[in-house]
Amino acid sequence: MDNLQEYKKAIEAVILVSDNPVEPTLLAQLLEIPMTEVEQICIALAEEYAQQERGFVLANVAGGYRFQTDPDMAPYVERFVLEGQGSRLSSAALETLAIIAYKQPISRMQVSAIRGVNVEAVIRTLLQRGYIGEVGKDTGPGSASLFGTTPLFLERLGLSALTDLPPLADFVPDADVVEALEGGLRPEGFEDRATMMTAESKGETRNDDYL
Amino acid sequence: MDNLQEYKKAIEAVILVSDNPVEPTLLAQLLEIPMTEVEQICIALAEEYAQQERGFVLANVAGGYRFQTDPDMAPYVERFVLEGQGSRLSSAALETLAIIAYKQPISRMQVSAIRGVNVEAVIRTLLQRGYIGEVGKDTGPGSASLFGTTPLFLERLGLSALTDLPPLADFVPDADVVEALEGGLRPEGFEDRATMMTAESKGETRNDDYL
Amino acid sequence: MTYEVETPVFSGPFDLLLHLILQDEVDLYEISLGGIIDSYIQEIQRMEDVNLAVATEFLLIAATLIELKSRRLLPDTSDLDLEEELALWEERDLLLARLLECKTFKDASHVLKTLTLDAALSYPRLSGMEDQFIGLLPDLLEGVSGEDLHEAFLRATAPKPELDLFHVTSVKLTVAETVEYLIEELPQMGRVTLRELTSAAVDRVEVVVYFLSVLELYKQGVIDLTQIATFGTLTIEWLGVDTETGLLGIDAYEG
Repeated sequence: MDNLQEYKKAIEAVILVSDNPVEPTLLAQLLEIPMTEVEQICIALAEEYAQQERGFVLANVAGGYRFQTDPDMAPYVERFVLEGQGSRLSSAALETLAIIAYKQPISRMQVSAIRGVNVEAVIRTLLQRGYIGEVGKDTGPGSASLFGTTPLFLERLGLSALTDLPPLADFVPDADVVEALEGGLRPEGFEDRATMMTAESKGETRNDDYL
Repeated sequence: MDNLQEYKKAIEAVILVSDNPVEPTLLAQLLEIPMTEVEQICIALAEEYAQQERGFVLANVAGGYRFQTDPDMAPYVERFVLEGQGSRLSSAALETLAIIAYKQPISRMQVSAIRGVNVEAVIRTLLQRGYIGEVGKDTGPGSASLFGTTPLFLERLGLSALTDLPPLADFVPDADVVEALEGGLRPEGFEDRATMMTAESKGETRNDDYL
Repeated sequence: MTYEVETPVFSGPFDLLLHLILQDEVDLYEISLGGIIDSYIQEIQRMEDVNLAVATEFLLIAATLIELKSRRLLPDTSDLDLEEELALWEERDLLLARLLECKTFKDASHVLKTLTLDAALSYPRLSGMEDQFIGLLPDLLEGVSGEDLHEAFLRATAPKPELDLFHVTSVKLTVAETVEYLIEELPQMGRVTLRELTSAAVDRVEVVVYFLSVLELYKQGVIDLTQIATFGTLTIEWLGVDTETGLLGIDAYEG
């Protein structure tokens, strides 16, 4: 057996017994090979499984590799496990989580300011579920806790790293939403004047965008 | 994808997630195919893995199938266990241990009901490590084993008695009450929600979380 | 009478305002600030048990909206103090900026949700290692403290947040009301199952409210709960209230 085959086998065996995603650095250390080689092997293995249409996949989540079932097999697997891993998060929890994910490290107050509500309870729940953790203290007065997402968060989202999140810029509202909000908040006394002033251009926009 | 390929995938997926060796009768039931076909598929899979020199094998143990590491890879697995993250108690194991510590004596079923997942493997590990032990039998039908923590557990945590554990808030229903409540909360069309209403979630944390 | 089949649940003042403005997106130039204010105030009124911090935020925004509207009532806007005028526009821009930020994260959260749902279709192998390796493990409890265990317990028993109850919802039924109702009804019913009690419930929030109420009564010791088989029917039996002391301190659950 050549070395590459031995490494492949060893990586498969180690990942199989671990109940957490196995970091490539750890595999590199165990096999005494460079990490880039570990990653090449893992990618090759994942491709083999896909090609051979295995019921399991080698996934890169939360910075490590693990075996997990092919999503297509979920109907079979679900009859087997007591509960899906993810009881769903409420929209309030998801929005809070999104803010923390993109703005970390961030304090409770800062999250509250963005959402416009007290987020105490939501944050406590997210902490309890292990999706976020305290990652530091604010340097300002009061030294408030700063929160960030955890590896479990990445695991639950099936992401390898935070950089895999779609960029926030993708979600900045489109011009028409901005315009709608702007219009909705125009002081009405002014709206008349503004409408008169820009009646023509508005008419055009409407035809294009709102038909 | 033809049927045979689908069956293969499903069998691989189910065996991957199962805590215990999966009996062929169970797989036959799940896939609605004869048991002989299940066994043929499993033999074929085992041969494929051997031929492809995988680091894992499909073993037939205790009347069921499970993935385990290729014996040749034992040195790597041992190194991983000794040096790697394998030496950390997973959060799943810690949660199970915490439930047993606070709710003892408690049956496997009751722990499962609280965690919402099968805890078989974790309990086996905790038993083998001597952190928990069987402390009695349930008086109900089936007389399930009841588990509790051991003196070794206290020693490792540096506690002199269980009462040294940080106390829980006043109202935490017992596991059986919790279970009863959970079960009662399954009106029609509500089944899929029932798991998230796990009993103890009605406990002391509620007051805060529903504000 | 119009009946809202799907009552929107607003998780904050921005959320509500976004909804009110954007639901009419197609009629961009028909949007009436007055209409938004009316709906907004109505929504605040529907929230009976909102906590103070939340209510304050809602009212603050309502005030800004009203100020924007009041401009219309002034006979001649040209008389306005320029400074006041600018202050209002500034306030408005601030509100607009916050709404845009809120909308950004709201949309981002939808993607997180999709990712979560997709990821939940794959199940990891968690059964760990074969027995012969477990024995090799060094002390697993190394560095674990009682506090860690306590935290793990809370994590394991934490309410799953899907119930959506920890933020402002439009639940019509409150736990306190339901407790009162049950205290009146249960003595006549004798033994009743939770399923029977909630047979008329229209949504799961209502079932949950009933559940919380039953739990509250159980906590107060005025009812008994029995269940023959695991996951079987939950039967509630009235035990009676000590009329002298009555019920003490029913927790105020805020919907």
